[in-house]
Amino acid sequence: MKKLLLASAATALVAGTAMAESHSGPVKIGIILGFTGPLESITPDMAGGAELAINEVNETGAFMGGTTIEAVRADSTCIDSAAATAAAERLVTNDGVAGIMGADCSGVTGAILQNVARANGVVMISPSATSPALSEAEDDGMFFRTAPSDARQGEIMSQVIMDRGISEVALTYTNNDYGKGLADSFQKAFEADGGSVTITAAHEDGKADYSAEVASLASAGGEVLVVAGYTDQGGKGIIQASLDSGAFDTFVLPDGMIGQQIVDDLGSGLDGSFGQLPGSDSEGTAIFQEMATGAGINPTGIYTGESYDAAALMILAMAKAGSTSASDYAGEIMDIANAPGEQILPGELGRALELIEAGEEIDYVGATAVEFIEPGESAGTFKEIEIKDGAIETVGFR
Amino acid sequence: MTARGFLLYAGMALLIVLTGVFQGWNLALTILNMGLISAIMSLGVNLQWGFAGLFNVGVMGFVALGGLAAVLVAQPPVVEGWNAGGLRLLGALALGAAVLIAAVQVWKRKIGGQMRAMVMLALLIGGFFLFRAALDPAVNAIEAINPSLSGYLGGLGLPVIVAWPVGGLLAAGAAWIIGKAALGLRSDYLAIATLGIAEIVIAVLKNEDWLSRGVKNVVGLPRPVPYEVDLQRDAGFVEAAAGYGLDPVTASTLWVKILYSGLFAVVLIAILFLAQRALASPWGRMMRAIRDNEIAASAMGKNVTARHLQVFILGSAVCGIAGAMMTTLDGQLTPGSYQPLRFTFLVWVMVIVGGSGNNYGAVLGGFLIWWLWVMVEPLGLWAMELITSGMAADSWLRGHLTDSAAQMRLMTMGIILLAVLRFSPKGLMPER
Amino acid sequence: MTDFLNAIVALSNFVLIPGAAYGAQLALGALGVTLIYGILRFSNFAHGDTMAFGTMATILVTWGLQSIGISFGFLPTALIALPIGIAITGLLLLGTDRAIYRFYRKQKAAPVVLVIVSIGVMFVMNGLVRFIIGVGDVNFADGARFVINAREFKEMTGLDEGLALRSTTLITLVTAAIAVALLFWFLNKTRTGKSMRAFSDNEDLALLSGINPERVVAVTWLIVAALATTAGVLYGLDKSFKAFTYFQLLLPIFAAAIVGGLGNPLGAIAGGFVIAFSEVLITYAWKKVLVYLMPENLEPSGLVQLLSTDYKFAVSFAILIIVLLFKPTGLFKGQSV
Amino acid sequence: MAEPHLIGEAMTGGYGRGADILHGCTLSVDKGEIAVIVGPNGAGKSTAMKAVFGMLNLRSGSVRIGGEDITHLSPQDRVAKGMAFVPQTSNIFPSMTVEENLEMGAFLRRDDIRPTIEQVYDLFPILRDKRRQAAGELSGGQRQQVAVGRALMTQPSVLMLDEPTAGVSPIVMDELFDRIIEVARAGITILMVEQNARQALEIADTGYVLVQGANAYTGTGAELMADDEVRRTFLGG
Repeated sequence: MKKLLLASAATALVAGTAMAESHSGPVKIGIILGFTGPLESITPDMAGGAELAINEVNETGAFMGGTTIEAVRADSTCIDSAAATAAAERLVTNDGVAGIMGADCSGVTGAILQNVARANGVVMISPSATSPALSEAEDDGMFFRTAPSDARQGEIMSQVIMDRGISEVALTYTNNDYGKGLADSFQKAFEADGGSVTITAAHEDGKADYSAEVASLASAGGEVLVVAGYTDQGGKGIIQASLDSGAFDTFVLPDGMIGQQIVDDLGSGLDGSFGQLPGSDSEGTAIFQEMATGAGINPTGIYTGESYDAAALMILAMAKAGSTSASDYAGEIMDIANAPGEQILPGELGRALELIEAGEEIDYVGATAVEFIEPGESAGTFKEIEIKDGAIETVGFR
Repeated sequence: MTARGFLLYAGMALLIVLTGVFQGWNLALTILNMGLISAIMSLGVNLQWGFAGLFNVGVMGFVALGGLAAVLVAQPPVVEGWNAGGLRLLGALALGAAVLIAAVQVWKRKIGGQMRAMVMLALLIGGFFLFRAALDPAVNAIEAINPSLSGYLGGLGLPVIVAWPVGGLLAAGAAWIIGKAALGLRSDYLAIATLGIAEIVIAVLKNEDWLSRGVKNVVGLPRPVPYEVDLQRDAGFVEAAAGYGLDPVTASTLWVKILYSGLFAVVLIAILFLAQRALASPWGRMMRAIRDNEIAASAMGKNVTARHLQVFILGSAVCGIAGAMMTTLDGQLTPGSYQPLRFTFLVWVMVIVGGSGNNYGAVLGGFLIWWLWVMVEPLGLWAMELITSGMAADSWLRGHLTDSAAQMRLMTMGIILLAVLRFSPKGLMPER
Repeated sequence: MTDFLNAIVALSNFVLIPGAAYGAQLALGALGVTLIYGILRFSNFAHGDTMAFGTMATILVTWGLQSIGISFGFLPTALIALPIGIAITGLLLLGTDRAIYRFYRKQKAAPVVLVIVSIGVMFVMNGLVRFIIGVGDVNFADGARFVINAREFKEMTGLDEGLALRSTTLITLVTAAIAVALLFWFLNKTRTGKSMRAFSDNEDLALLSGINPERVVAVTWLIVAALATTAGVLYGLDKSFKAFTYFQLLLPIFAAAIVGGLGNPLGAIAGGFVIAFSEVLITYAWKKVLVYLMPENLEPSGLVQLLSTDYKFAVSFAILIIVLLFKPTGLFKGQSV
Repeated sequence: MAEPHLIGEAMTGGYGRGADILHGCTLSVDKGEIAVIVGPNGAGKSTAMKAVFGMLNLRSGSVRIGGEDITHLSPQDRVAKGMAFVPQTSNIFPSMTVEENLEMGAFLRRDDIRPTIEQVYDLFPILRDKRRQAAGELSGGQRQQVAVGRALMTQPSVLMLDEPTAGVSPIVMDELFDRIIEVARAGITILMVEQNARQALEIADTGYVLVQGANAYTGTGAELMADDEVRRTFLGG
């Protein structure tokens, strides 16, 4: 066994040197996502989205006088705060990343924020952590997120449903901070608006069977079923089982549930279902979809667009500040994200850099219509969508 | 410790030092800190498995209970929550406990078989509805208060270090109940029962929002050490750091980690010392005698069940302490993140690889496996890049392999476990 | 009368049919676990990942078949691919046995050592599957989706409640029944099957009778490969394939095997259904059924739910523990080593 | 004199690498005869028989059956050579039916085993009635009958019984001994270890008294019964 130890030590040494060599040179951006663990099925596309933005900038060569940007991936595991902290620590202290795109799950995001990002003064932009608690967390102005907090979406969803003349719904949510937070805020808003929620049933992601949840939801009844989950996790399982058993025909889908993949998987079953997701117009989304497909990334995966936007924002802020030091560019992120200025869509990062170079204001819109409010999170203009003939159609904005 | 042991420990220290030299001291200390906690968990499992041969696959549950203690002890109490329904809730819990105790008492009575079962069943079912009727309104009242930020009862507002022993006590209490019920089970039945109980503990933590905010997580737990940002603003500290030639950021992050290391090391050494004393004591010898031949030991008049219960509680308590320490280090409790693969099976790998029955081995296993758990990721990526370096940059296989590098982690753990079991079945540091 | 029929249909649609399908999937999985326990005498923690591997192999073959234009009419193509998937999984298991388990068998290692070894195998297989097919959700069901769907049923019968019967559910139940019947025929009627039971009953005496242990072990692994792959594929057809979910399946499968009594095939089947139905029934909101059955003035206003679905998963384990407290070796008197 | 059908000659050895238990012990039986091994507790009676069956490593000595040296064969191979062994405990397959137990006994045979099963049923008629019952549900004496029946299924030339009457009532014991005599009459050589030394010696053609793994007295059953020394020391007066 001593051999094993020696061998690992030697490998560590070599690997360490390999990494240490690349200390100077390109600017690095860390991508910390749960490549293993419960969210492992969506993270590759998220990382792909972020890397798409990075590659786009590198191709223009317009970033800080031709400096290239390099993405360094690390595994947050989604569940293991200690491993995530260690991974982030490595990115910051060894790879010397200028910012972190991540993390994904709220738990590990909080741990990295408190133990690494704040401590070392590194900016984090999470594409997917939606827990309201993170809005309140101490962050020294270092934490941003391109996914909206659940609180606001709940209110919007309530209005969307009410405006369709529906007053009785059943509600199921994925049993994590995203689902629970969204379900809580929605239920509160909906009941305040005079609606009634017949049942609130949690579901666990990645479990074997959802018959029990569907049985209870069906028994409680309701005109539509609100599913606060993820497209490729329990949420899909619930919808599938509800459609199959004829429990519900119409579903209300918040951001985590909207993606072309689920529409394709479930066929005509989702026709007539509706929902809302952050976005002000569909232009950016469409462009992003095209770009992503070209790069071999599934563009409709959840948070793929948010990941692109997170990376793009970080890069543009660095360009604007002319510095890769967090203390310099953290303050620019809000500026970049919001009006006034020329609107920047996906694929226009080169132009954005030119505008910045020329000292002009820009308003980054990106794939998900980013708009930041204090304390550094997506304001959430939402677009209302409806699924018609197997396609996601935008029917209005809120 | 044997010469081999010293060599192995020196090797382990070397690994951490090399990590520090090549990858940065911050990372090395991060690994060391969690290594210390892992070592404690590993010690706890070793008490049960190495000393007594109890196959506990519910480590995750005890670690999580320790984490709960950190919230219950260190968070400030939520006064509105208590006013809204705190006492009613405690009353309901007391009622629930009373029903259970009554049911157990009925079961112990020697009244006619059918009758006894019927009475117990009626008591349990009736009691359950009463309990729900008392509990639900209280819970609703508490959870209604500002759910996105509190919606729970909070804790006692004590220093977080107090949570460590409390975490141990909480886990011990749970272990007592579980042990009373399940330790009579044979072999694999005990294993699966503990696995199931751990899942139940996690289900409670996830869904009882009034207790620990459930999946909404408790973040920003108080720390036993200063915050880095405060240190960076502290003129005295910045000056002292400059004296060592360090910039304030590096100095503060290192200093905080060193403080944690110190605290954790004290706990580890204390537990290790006690475990060593226990191992060498007549109690420890009797434990091992029971482990090696339960029938003979019970024939010699040893109360096997009672001894098993003792060691089960002790081991679980140690896991609970480690769980509380881990939650303190993370600064948050996230019940959704407890998964058996990470918090049960990985701890088992630590014990087996280190050397079951040998406390020093278990500690070594904790450090080594944790180091690998963190380092396999960059090493795996590096290895993949080496393997694929000959392939065309856009080849499908190359992309596939590089993308899969993160999956090396589990596979490596498995291969190491299998290799150790095959070639050094008693672990790196075998029991004498 | 209509009310009564409606209640029955609602109960069948949401509880009986889905519960039966899930129960059958768990039962097939638990049969594999219980066979390994009975004959090789350890709890195989790698079983969930064996199912994942078998399903993955079948999916790859299915894709191959689909790409050359072979399909199975209204039945899923995966059913043609299944035997090949089983063969590949069988080879993997035999290889694993040869490379890993046999060493410990020869040493007469304690059963718990084999359990720990299987945890190692679990880690490796876990990585292997993700390495080959990735971590994403794979939907490989083709063919017709429904035998009867809810809307058609309502139109046909004029009832308010629909009854849906998916083809995958039907396939699951039929295949599971065939697999179980084959297994029992094999164990009870064939020489090799009987020799396996003999080996499980009394290993030393089996040796004295001239039964070749290595052959028994090899046949066991092959049957386990068949059961695990079939269970995995049926599950995947009914829901979808994802590596992470298959690992999670291990827990209810173990619960099923234990509740039934380890080493007892009948127990495994019973256990599968006990776990599946307990998950559905204890968290079921009886409101709908009661509204149909009760006279108007007695209709419940609440959901009439014993426990919220949050605790669904805990329920199956609570049942497991309760069963063990009163019957320490499971409902059907399993073995213990 | 022709060599006896079964002979374990000057056997010395023990379990695994442990200390020797047998010290030059010799056992032999002629065809169709009954040999009984008796002796005090811990004398190595069962061990001696297991040595004949190949269940422990002999450091010296040999075992021959029908003149053929089988010292180095595994127990399974000795079964193929016509030896059958009935262990003292766990000698049946409890969850299998009586008939399946018998079938398993004949696992190595490829010919029609029906007639042999009928023979066993003729020998132990009660088993015919209970053929569909799980063997584990039978009474102690019936289980021993199943165990002996299972061993007979290979149509062995030698039947070895390790304390066949342990834990059965005296009436059942007499019955079992009668059956064993019947088996021997059919031409099968029998070697058995017995605690009930007196009754066993009554039916024995040859008796071996072992003390500390070595032959102490050898003779016909009647001779040993008549020997004062043997009687006083081992048969309780």
